[in-house]
Amino acid sequence: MKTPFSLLLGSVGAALVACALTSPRVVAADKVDPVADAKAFQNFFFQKFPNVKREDFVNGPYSMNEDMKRQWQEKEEFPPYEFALDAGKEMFATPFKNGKTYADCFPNGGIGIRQNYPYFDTKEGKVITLELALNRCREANGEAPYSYVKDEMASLTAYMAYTSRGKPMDIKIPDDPRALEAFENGKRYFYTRRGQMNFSCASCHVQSPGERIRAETLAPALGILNAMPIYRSEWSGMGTTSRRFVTCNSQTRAVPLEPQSDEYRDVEYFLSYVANGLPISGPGARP
Amino acid sequence: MKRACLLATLVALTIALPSARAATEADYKAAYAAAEAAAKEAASLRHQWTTTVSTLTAAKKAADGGDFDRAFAAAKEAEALAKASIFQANSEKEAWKAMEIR
Amino acid sequence: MTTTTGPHPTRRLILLGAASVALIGLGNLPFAARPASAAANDKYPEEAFKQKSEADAIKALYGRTAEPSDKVKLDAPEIAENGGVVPVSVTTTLDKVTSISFFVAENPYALAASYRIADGTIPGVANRLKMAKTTKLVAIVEADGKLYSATKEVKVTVGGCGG
Amino acid sequence: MASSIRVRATSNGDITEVQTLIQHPMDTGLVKDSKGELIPAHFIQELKFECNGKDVFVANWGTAVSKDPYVKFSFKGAKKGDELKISWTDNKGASDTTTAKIA
Repeated sequence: MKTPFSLLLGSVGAALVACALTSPRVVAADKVDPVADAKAFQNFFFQKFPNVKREDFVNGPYSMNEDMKRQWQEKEEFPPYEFALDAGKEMFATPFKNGKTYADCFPNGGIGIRQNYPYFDTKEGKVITLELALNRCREANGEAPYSYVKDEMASLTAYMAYTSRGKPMDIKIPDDPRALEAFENGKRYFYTRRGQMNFSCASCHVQSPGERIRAETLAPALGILNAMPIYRSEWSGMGTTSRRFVTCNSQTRAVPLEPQSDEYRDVEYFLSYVANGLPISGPGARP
Repeated sequence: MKRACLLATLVALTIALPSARAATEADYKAAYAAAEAAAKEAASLRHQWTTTVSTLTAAKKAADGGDFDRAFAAAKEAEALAKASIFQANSEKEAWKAMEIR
Repeated sequence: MTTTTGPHPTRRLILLGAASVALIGLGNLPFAARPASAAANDKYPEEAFKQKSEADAIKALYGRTAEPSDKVKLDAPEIAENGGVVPVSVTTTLDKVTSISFFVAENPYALAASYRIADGTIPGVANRLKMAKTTKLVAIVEADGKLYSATKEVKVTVGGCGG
Repeated sequence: MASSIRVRATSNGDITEVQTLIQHPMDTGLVKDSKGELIPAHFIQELKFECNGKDVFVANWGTAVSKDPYVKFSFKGAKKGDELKISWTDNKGASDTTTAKIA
């Protein structure tokens, strides 16, 4: 099948021109630009929901629906995560067998630092989430790691989140190509369709926040991790970020990855970075 | 949306193959092997579907029960699902950019 | 949680508990002074909690029927955020209230909760109930021996797109 | 171990508002566990609030009360510093009690 060489050349030229016209950032598309991405991401939601106050986006579905917000505020008077919070506080203060405590593993004794997680570790060249750091702290002190999706991890992260409540999310991307790659990998995961339902995270949390999938109102992607960990009535129990990613995957009939696998840590890095400036509101209560 | 319909037709097409005579154990074994290979590839692309896994188990269960007709059909369906998820993984390598907020 | 498991089957413990409550009740007469009404007795209404339908449960608990009244204000969500945790509350302007109860018609057992309101306690309660599916929710207030009710429909369904 | 009962009793003027959250599974007996066996019913049946020697509020609960149950009510005739005694018993005969000062 021989296409005349000129025809081929012409179509390539046309494609290039078309490409340049359609997206001014076509040149920039290859160079990863987190600052621009975060700006565009936040503006998308601020314009799509002009009457939602900026800091309210962290309240997920409750920023989208007045009736549900009332139900939520009623619950917040005596929230169901109260027990996990107290358990986390107690665990945080209980020394390991070797006498050390979690406070020795974290800057500022672990108090009021949740807004800086996840961070990019330039020595290891990968994203470190709060949950991963907690288990590393346990292992470094001769203790068995906790499950990423069970109550103990949720209680610990609930307490650490509580000590950061109100502080703006403050994620840093060092000038390191591997950090930019992790950010891009997280962004790619966020927009990639998966599962037999053929949904991506964006299909629900960018295209239709505020709408319902059966009884549940979809949360906007902006600030969606600021309330983690969450007590979900659906689970009638606490859930970590890992548990949320795993269950979201299975809902679209995609086989979930290992908790704290690269893709999950990177998408947490991406989602947290684009929410910079919005307050930490964890632990949260959700439907 | 166009890509989703394409996906659906692909899956429907492969399942609708009429199996004229009753499937023998050999037919089932061949179909199961093909399905398993496709599922392995889907898993390596980290795009496996939960329905592929459950259909594969159903095929095996039917075969253990000696019902090779159902086992063969289930293995065929599992293969179709795995192939569709591979198609999804490859097409999404570029397609995700369409939805990106810029 | 300090749990003291009763040495004997729970029935004995409940009767024991009920007896002591009755004694205290007699002690300062808030209950005894009230005209003897079926619900205000102090035993755990075992029978009422076993009834499937709401009508039977009301009869078993109070022994008579209720009439709707706008003095009973029932607050419940239109669409429940989650069937397992539905915030429901009731307030009333009626006085001499002795009991408030909630019935979830479509639940396996209609009677969900029943509260005994002592003299001097504000007639109102907020709690979180489970609802199996979209259902009629009935609140009953027993005031001065008569029954008044308020009803609201609550939509309940599962969430998510179904994994 | 901390008590299973969390209580907040605040009074303004003559009215005391009481909020309580109790840690309890409230199993209905109709739910199956991952192995497919029915989880036996295990729920609080009676919850009593006593102040100045008088039962101010008594709850009789069935299986339709949510897990980690919450209840709020108000009553008159108590003042700051009075003691509120809260106790519950469940269908397995277990029980717990706590006292709280009205703030």
